[in-house]
Amino acid sequence: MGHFILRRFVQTLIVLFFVTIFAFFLIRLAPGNPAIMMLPDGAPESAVKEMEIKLGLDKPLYVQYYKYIKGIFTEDFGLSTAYKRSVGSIIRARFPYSAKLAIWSVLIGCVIAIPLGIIAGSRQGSATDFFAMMFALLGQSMSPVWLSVLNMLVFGVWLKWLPTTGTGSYKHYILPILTLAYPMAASIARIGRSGMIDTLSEDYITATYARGLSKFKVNWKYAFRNALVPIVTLVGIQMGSFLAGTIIVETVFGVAGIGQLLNIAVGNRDYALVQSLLLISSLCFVVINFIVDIINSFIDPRNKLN
Amino acid sequence: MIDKKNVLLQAKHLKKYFKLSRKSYLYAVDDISFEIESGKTLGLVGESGCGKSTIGNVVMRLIPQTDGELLYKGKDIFKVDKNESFELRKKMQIIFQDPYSSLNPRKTILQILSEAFVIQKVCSRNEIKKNVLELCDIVQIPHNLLNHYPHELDGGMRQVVGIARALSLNPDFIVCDEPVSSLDVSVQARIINLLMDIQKKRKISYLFISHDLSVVRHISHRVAVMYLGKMVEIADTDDIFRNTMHPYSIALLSAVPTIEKFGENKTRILLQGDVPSPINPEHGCRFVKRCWMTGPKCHTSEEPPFKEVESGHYVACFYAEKARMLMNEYTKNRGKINND
Amino acid sequence: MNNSIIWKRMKRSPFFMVGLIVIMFLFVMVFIIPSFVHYKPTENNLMETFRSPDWLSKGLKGHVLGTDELGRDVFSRLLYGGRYSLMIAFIVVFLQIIIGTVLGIVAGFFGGIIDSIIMRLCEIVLAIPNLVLAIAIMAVMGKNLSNLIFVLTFAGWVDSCKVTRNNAEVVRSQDFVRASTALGATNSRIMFREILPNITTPIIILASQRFGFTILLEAALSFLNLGIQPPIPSWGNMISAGRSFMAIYPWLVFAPGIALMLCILAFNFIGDGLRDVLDPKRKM
Amino acid sequence: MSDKLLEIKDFSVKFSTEYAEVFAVNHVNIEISSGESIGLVGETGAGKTTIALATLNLLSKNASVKGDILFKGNSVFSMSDKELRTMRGAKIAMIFQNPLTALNPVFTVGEQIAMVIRAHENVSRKEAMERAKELLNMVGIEKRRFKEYPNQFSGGMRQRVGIAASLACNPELLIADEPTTALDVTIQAQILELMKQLQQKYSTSLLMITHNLGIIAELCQKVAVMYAGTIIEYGTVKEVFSNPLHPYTKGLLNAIPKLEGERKRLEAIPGLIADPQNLPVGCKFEPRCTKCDDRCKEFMPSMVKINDNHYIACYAVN
Repeated sequence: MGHFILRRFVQTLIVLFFVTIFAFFLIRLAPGNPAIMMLPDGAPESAVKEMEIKLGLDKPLYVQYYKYIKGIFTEDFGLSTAYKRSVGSIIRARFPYSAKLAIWSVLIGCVIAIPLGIIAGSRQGSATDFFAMMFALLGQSMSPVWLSVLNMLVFGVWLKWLPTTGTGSYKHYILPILTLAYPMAASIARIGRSGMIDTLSEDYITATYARGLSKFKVNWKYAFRNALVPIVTLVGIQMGSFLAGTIIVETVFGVAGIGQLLNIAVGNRDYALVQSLLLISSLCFVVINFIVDIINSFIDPRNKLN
Repeated sequence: MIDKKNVLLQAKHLKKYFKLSRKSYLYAVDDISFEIESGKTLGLVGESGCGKSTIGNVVMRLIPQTDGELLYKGKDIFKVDKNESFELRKKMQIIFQDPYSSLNPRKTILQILSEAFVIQKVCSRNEIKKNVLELCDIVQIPHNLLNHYPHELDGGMRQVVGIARALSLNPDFIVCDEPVSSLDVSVQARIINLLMDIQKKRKISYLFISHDLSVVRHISHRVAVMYLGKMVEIADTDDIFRNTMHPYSIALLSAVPTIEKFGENKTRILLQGDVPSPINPEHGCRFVKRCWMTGPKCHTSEEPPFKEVESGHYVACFYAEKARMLMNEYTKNRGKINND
Repeated sequence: MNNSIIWKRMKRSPFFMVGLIVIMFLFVMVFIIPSFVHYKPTENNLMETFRSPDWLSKGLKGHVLGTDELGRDVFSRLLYGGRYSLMIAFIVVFLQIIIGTVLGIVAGFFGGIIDSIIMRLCEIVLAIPNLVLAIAIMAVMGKNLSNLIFVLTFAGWVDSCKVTRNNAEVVRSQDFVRASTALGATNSRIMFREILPNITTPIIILASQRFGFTILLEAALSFLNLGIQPPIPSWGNMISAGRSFMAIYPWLVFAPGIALMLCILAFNFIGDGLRDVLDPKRKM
Repeated sequence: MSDKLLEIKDFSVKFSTEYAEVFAVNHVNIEISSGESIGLVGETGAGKTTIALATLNLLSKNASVKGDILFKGNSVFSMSDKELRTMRGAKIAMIFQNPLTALNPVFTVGEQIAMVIRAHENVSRKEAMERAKELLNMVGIEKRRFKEYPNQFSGGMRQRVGIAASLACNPELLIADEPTTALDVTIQAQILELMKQLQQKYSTSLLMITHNLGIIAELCQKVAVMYAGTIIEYGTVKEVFSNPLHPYTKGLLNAIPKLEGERKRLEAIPGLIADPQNLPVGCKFEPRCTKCDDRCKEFMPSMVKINDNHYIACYAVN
């Protein structure tokens, strides 16, 4: 078991290392000189020179990279040109909002979709199956762009049940969470359904029936744990890439999370912030998937051993 | 006995180790030597994990060998250059076990059978159809099947197509890797007869790999028994089946359920436990943990020598004579017990 | 399964037929109808801003779906927007499939070092969520069309590479591949004459799914005005523009929204339908 | 309550698939009394596994059944769900062919045996696990390995777990569906020996399904030879194998290479294996039979008694 975790951990580090390299060079691609951006317009040549030294742009690339990496560990992501404040502090302030959104939407997604997928898979061709398929197909075709606007329009503007923008009481979070949760629930239901269908066609399920177990036990204990493996993997991926999902939703519903921050950073051409957000989101993705792999290895011992 | 002049293919100390991790290796094939006369069949029998299929793949150069030589008409084919090895492909061919995966499902039988001619460019485009039809007549494939797809044929016919493909460049050596193991008995007989007829007509030698002893006995002139990457015994077919010397071969032979002796109980030697893992095996005899008659020498780390006990009959066991003698005794008094 | 059986199964799969009909309807709307529409998508007419849709009362002459904040005809913008989105999606999916298939087959066939390098590469690209990656690159490299195509392709080639690689690895272990090697076939012949024809089914199914994803991603980027730049119409930037007026003039948002949903739904329908049709084990 | 443990009466099964109707089993009659072991031998597609699954009423939904299967007098097809559950695993148990797919990969070996015990007797989880360990020991697996997962066992070991699970509640009838086909010869010998001992110890009756005639000769008293879903020859093993009458049985026995004796050329049975989607009207073996006449073409021959230990369904013979 330990060997498997170590191997996966090393793989995670390698991926993260390359992501930092990608993020580091990405910013170099940006047009213009960050030093000029930091100074008020029309600053003299000497001031620009001095700012460059301050930002360490004159040193060779690998030194800059080393400084950049050291910065990550000390949470010093450099200065945001737009906010003139340290990037770390900005992100730390906004991260909880996005995290809250993500966790709730994944929870609601699972609570709705896992039972739906399992029942649809076990009763193939029944009404629940057809409903689950429709639910999943519609959900996956709903672009967050359209779904968020539609929800805002229907529940916010027309029915006026819920506030449409801003953060405050729990009420403000209902619409964004539903908008995020529905597409997630759709793909979880789909994966759950196909996982069940594949599992139920296996020999050991016939063997379990041949040993006198009831349909309920077979579906919900013996087939369920096999179908759970692909579901956990998918939830890991969705949980991990929550930042991407939240960008649209936070922008439309005005939730002050890091998704909205990315959109603003892009608007202000604040490359240091964009670079750090990219790093944070892939860090979340990689860490969460690492955890999911460990959970999966408890559920299904096969991938633990090979 | 081996007629030295007539040897077509000779393997010398073939080795194939699969590197699993830094310090653990899988010893699939460990120092195997054998000779095959032209027009003759060497049967290679053994249970799963004994390395018989690996030998087939190494001989056909589908996977690289770790060590050893393979002399085809006296010339080591592991050391030939690129285009000579391309030429050699014509001479050596292979037939596979699973009829469902040995033919490309997206090609018609005609395309499958013309592939060899296209790759080796042995004849012009329009002659290919003629050659393919000739092939079909040799193995009795009805011509109307040519534009069918493999999934429209039954298992037996697919194996026949596999054999036709192997014959297309008229090789003089074919590796048969369990060709009949996944076929039903009635179809199996047809394929075995076909292989033996072809051998007589075209003097092709076979390396016949199988776990089914009765099939190997029926088709082979000489038989080699494998255990965990090692060759434990090799001899002419009648010699090895009537006068088995190695304890493992004896046990293997006694384990086969047969219908001939259903009357009185067959003397059965039951090996205990499972085949040990071929990963980093210790030195010394590999069968020692499951052997039913071990002596003091067996538990040392000394490898039992693969020596010629009788003419043409090689065994890798310190106590080979004792094993045969013990077995005859068992059979005799078991026989006596049943008659009382 | 030869073609006649496939066509029979297609006819019997509700998903496939519904998806096909909707796609055909969309194609007609997007590629043929625009030439008949009276108004140009970028033709401003400040006199007639926010006209409510007069549907087909004036046939294609009038503002079928009304006008937007700059008096431009929403219907023609919708159709031209759709044309852009679909064409971009075609190019992107085509590129994704080519890159993914070639890399996938090479990884699946050779295995070992080459396979792990390509797989690590995939993991790295996957480690950064699609939209974040696309936004970062667009923000840095500028918002022209070629960058958009590059970004959409770069964000999505990994899926087809992984699917192809897994299938190629299965096919490579089949005996008929070893038989071709034994006949002396070269590696490239085996990869593209033996392995490729046997993995077309998963690639086709994947392609139809990638269509949906690509259009979704393009719409999101355009919504954040990083994708197709106004005045060129795209469903994404139409929704984005219409958002501020949606309370009073909802059709500005409904038209592109429903078109977007319908298009992606159709491609998902076709994807599901194809999976049932092309998978021999699935009972129709 | 008739003394016959299992009676299969004029039993037929037809699967309706997308393209065609598959006649898997056609008018089969088998009787097993307690303590008796019968071999069901035949080639692929002869309908052997279908009969096994039908006995436990586990056929897939697209199967339509004619005739009946009685277990101790009452029909398995009219049993309530609850009755079926009490029968499966406790009265009739089944061993499956492929050890790699017959065990649930995500549950430990101990759990998979204990689940059978707890399904039939309300015992505590701990006590069921104890009995599972005993069963593992009985089939030759160390007790301490009960918390390991199936993929940590070899094929032979997994089949032993399957046997342990099937014998957990001392069934009266054991159905073995090609239990050793996927195993090596020496491991197969161990499994057959184990089954022989367990059968004597618990006097369970056995329905042995295989295509290997040698296994039948080793393990069974009676044998039924099946071809294309029908039984064409039935009798004691000694009688049928030493004096085969039906052309198909003779063809089978001549087509098998022997381990001893002279190596004469094998007699292959001409023609293809019967296609269950379009079977001939009369005798199913008629297209491949050298001795067939018009009667064989029109009517399906019914079983005729040669002597107490030998029955045959063929016009040409009697």
